Amino acid sequence: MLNIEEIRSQFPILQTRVYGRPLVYLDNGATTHKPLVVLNKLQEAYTSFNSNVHRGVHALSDKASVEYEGARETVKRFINAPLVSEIIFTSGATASINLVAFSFGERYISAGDEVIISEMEHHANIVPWQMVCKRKGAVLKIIPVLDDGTLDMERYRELFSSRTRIVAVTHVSNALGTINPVREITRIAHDNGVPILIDGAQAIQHGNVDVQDIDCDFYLFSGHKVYGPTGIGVLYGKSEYLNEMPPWQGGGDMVDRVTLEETTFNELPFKFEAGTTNFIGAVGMAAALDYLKSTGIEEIGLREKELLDYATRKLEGIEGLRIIGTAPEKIPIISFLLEKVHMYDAGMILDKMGIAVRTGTQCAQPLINRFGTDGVIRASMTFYNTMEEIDALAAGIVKVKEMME
Amino acid sequence: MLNIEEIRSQFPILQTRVYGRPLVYLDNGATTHKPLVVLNKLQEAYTSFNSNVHRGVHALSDKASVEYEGARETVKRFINAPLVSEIIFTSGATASINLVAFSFGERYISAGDEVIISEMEHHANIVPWQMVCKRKGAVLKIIPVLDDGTLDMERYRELFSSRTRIVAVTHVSNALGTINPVREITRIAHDNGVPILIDGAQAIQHGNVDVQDIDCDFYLFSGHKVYGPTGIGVLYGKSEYLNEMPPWQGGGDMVDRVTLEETTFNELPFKFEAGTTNFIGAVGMAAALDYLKSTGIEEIGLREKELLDYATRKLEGIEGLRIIGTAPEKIPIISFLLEKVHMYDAGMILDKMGIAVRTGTQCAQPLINRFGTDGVIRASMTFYNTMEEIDALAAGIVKVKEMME
Amino acid sequence: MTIEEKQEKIVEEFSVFDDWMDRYNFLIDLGKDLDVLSEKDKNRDYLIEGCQSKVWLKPDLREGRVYFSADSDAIITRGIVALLVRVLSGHTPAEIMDADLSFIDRIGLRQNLSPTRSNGLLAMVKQMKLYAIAYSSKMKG
Amino acid sequence: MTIEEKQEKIVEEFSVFDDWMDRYNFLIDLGKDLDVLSEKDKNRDYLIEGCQSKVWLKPDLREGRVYFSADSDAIITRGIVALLVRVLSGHTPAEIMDADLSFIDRIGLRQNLSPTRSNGLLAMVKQMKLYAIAYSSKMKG
Ligand SMILES: Cc1ncc(COP(=O)(O)O)c(C=O)c1O
Ligand SMILES: Cc1ncc(COP(=O)(O)O)c(C=O)c1O
Repeated sequence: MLNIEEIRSQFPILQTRVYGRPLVYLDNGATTHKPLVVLNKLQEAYTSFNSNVHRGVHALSDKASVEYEGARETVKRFINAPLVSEIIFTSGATASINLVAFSFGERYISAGDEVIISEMEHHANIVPWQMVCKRKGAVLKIIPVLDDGTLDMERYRELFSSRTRIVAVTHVSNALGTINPVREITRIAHDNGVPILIDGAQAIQHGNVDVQDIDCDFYLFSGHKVYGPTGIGVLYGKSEYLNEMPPWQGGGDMVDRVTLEETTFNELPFKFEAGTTNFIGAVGMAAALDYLKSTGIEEIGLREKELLDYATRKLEGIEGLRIIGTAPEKIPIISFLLEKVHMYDAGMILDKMGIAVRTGTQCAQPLINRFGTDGVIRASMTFYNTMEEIDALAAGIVKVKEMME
Repeated sequence: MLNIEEIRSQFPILQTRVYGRPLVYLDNGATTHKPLVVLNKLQEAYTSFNSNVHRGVHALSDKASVEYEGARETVKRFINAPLVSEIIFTSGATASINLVAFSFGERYISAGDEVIISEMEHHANIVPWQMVCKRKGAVLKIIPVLDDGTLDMERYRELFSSRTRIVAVTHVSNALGTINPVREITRIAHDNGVPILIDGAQAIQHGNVDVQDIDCDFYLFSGHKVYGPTGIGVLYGKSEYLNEMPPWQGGGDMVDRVTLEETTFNELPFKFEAGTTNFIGAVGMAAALDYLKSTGIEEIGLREKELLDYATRKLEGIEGLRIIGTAPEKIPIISFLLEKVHMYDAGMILDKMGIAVRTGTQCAQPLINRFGTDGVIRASMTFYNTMEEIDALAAGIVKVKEMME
Repeated sequence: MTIEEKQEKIVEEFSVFDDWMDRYNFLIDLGKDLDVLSEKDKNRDYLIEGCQSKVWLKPDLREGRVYFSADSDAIITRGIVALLVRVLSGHTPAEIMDADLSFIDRIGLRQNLSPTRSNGLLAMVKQMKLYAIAYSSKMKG
Repeated sequence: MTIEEKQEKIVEEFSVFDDWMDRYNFLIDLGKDLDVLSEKDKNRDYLIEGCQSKVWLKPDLREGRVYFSADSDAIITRGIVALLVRVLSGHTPAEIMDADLSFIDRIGLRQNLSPTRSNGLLAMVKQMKLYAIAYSSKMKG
């Protein structure tokens, strides 16, 4: 069992007060907070080995390079990737997807080809594919979402054609919390001879991710959503694809030989890491992953299940509250609507009580619109949240309703 | 006059010892160190307002957004940009150039068109243009470099044709230290009706940059080279171009309305900031720019001139040492070769004396090759370096020579 | 009453609240009291779109003065809209153009106006001033 | 001498230096003493390219044993190369394949072997083992 008080003491920002009240942070889906080990690692990096990696012969640069490559090892182990050269550091989940959409697109997508995404995707896993489809004259096919917030697997199976080039689906829905059956989704893609990208931005922080078990061809996430720093992300890709794909960005370190006429590129993973990477961000993120491992991924999963169950029961008990997204497998995200109360009013008032939720389309307009609304109120929890905070949320919602009537 | 001792006390890493000797850090061209105000700002951000910007209705998110937009204001003032919406945060200089190469390329470059760069460019300002030229069937034209390390302005004037679409030139050479006459270079481009991008990665940390005075159409730099954090950079662009250019990356925050069929994009600068940006990096970089302003850009310039003059005299006095790059206007970078000593041997031995220099092609292979070599030894200084450190470098080089003979 | 006097009045009214909930309750009441726009007027022409709540603003020029009517789908936004309408409605284009809306700050609503809060409020003030400018040049023209 | 014994010997030789400069001086001397490759042999086939210094490595199989000759344009690298050649040259492919080059660590050269130092040293060890593997399968085949 996790000692939540001890855990909370590791996250300095959780002690913040807003408008004189204790902060109740239920916006973890947008970004997570950072434990002291991460903050200390960043401080250590800047004060003891800040120096450009891969570049210098000198001791500081060597130290920085060792730390940076060590972070790559940590990521590889965390998601059980086969090869360390298949781990590419990017500036975030969005950049990871854009990299694949561009580079995979350049190599494998032509006019008339098809790309499959789902109705459940975050904008980050919609817009890059729309852009590449537009550039290449390809067609976007959509897996619909059922009323409980799960994917329509039957329709999914029917979407494949001989022109399907790639599938891109989220592991976990940021708006509804639905955990998708990514192993099965991957198997179906592979049965059709099609590679698959899984957007892990909302999955990595909540449980075990094993890319070999899933067998996906690409997997990605952001550091800031997994208790790490901003400005860093990961792309895992199978080398059989990464080796074939042209680089996305050009610059230092990703090259082998440069002449003004022609340039040859470095090997993996460097081919996809142009310029000075956020090596300090990478090292900080690795510290966050180590922190999760040592806290216990299993325990975190159990704790979050408890939080979700408790919060679901509590909120279901409030009259006029409708939960959107009732899949059997969820991470602790609850999106809901209040009868007769505009989400924005609710958000504003909850804020003044110190309760941070997110309101709006959750960067998933198509999904939100599919549920017949412009936006929802989303409470997204993580293991450092408490039952008392859920009580505060429920009480806050009741108060909002009273004020509005 | 700057109080160098006081300044050095602001940079904790300068107190480091390597192999038991005091660190002499002369690799500032690769990355600069961070003053306490920057480290403290990062700490403050993570412990008091970490939260996703632009997204939430809640207090923390609002605070983060205000800080982030404040950082944008700081950058705007620092480079005297006309509009705050013309400041785009990227993950670094390399990303800024890739953004322009892609998005400008999509809008303005077709088969048979021409792009002008110089022989002096960093790979970051070569490879993205090679990539776009290859994709579009366009042609790269090169401004040659003269023996003293300045641009051949005469040849530059002759390179323009009716097919020239853009010029991309560095403000300051990272390998030689040459400061290019960017106002004149820009005027010539504009006289030919061609827009220009200036790579400010090596300029911003050494002096005043006024983009309205230069009148360039794009300007860019990295946070980590201007005493700020890693993983953050800036692109300034005139809105007349930015508005016309399609987005580079797709994702959250850069959109207006998203449907599965079609997406409309947000206004500047957000159109070019897809996903969760490195808002904490931006805030840290703004703290660095404020630090520079309060230390005094003029004083820093004077100090660096002194360092350059002193180091040039000192190194010129060493037999068999040949300085590459003798332009009249330079930042404090000295690249050199030693007769009969391989640069790599020199770098290794200097390292063991605690002296950090960079050896190799300096990510500018075409330029280095133009000077008939595979690589150089580069000492790149900045205002926190001391005359004693230059003495140590000179003594170190003499010692290297002794060991080799 | 001048725009200045109206602002003073509002600041006075808000001064009795020392708690955010009371202030919001007051805004909610103001929102409830605001005349609703007809469904017909809630159209694209009058829409000022923020990210999270919609605001419709309809101007009307009568005898050299601008009269605003407005609505929003969120009640707190309606309350703020009501305040703005109360302060600016019935004044000349010139007065509206010159108005310094200090009351927003003084009653603690500044943060609701920050460009980073996507509630369209800043857009609303801007739109009111734009209408005033348009009428003003029409009157001169 | 076995590979193990040679390594012990080298570690012993280095143990007298307690200072980096002395160690480098020793490596430089080793580098100077290493037979140079002919210009003809310094060709693309034998080149192992690191980022900063070039290494040429030429293998030769005689009576079931591998003999290496090598060169580099940087003298310290030549010194390190000389050590590797001394340890591995004259052994059977199987011995080379199995060799655990612990002396690198023990004389403090590990960092020079880190993949992040772009001096091609790691590539060199790898290349020596690859030659051994190739010869070994040739001998079996
Ligand atoms: C002139 C120049 N341009 C571009 C860059 C690329 O900067 P970054 O690696 O921070 O993206 C550098 C730095 O290495 C540089 O010196
Ligand atoms: C499912 C999903 N995918 C992608 C993203 C994009 O992540 P980032 O904004 O960190 O690039 C997010 C986060 O907002 C997300 O929830």
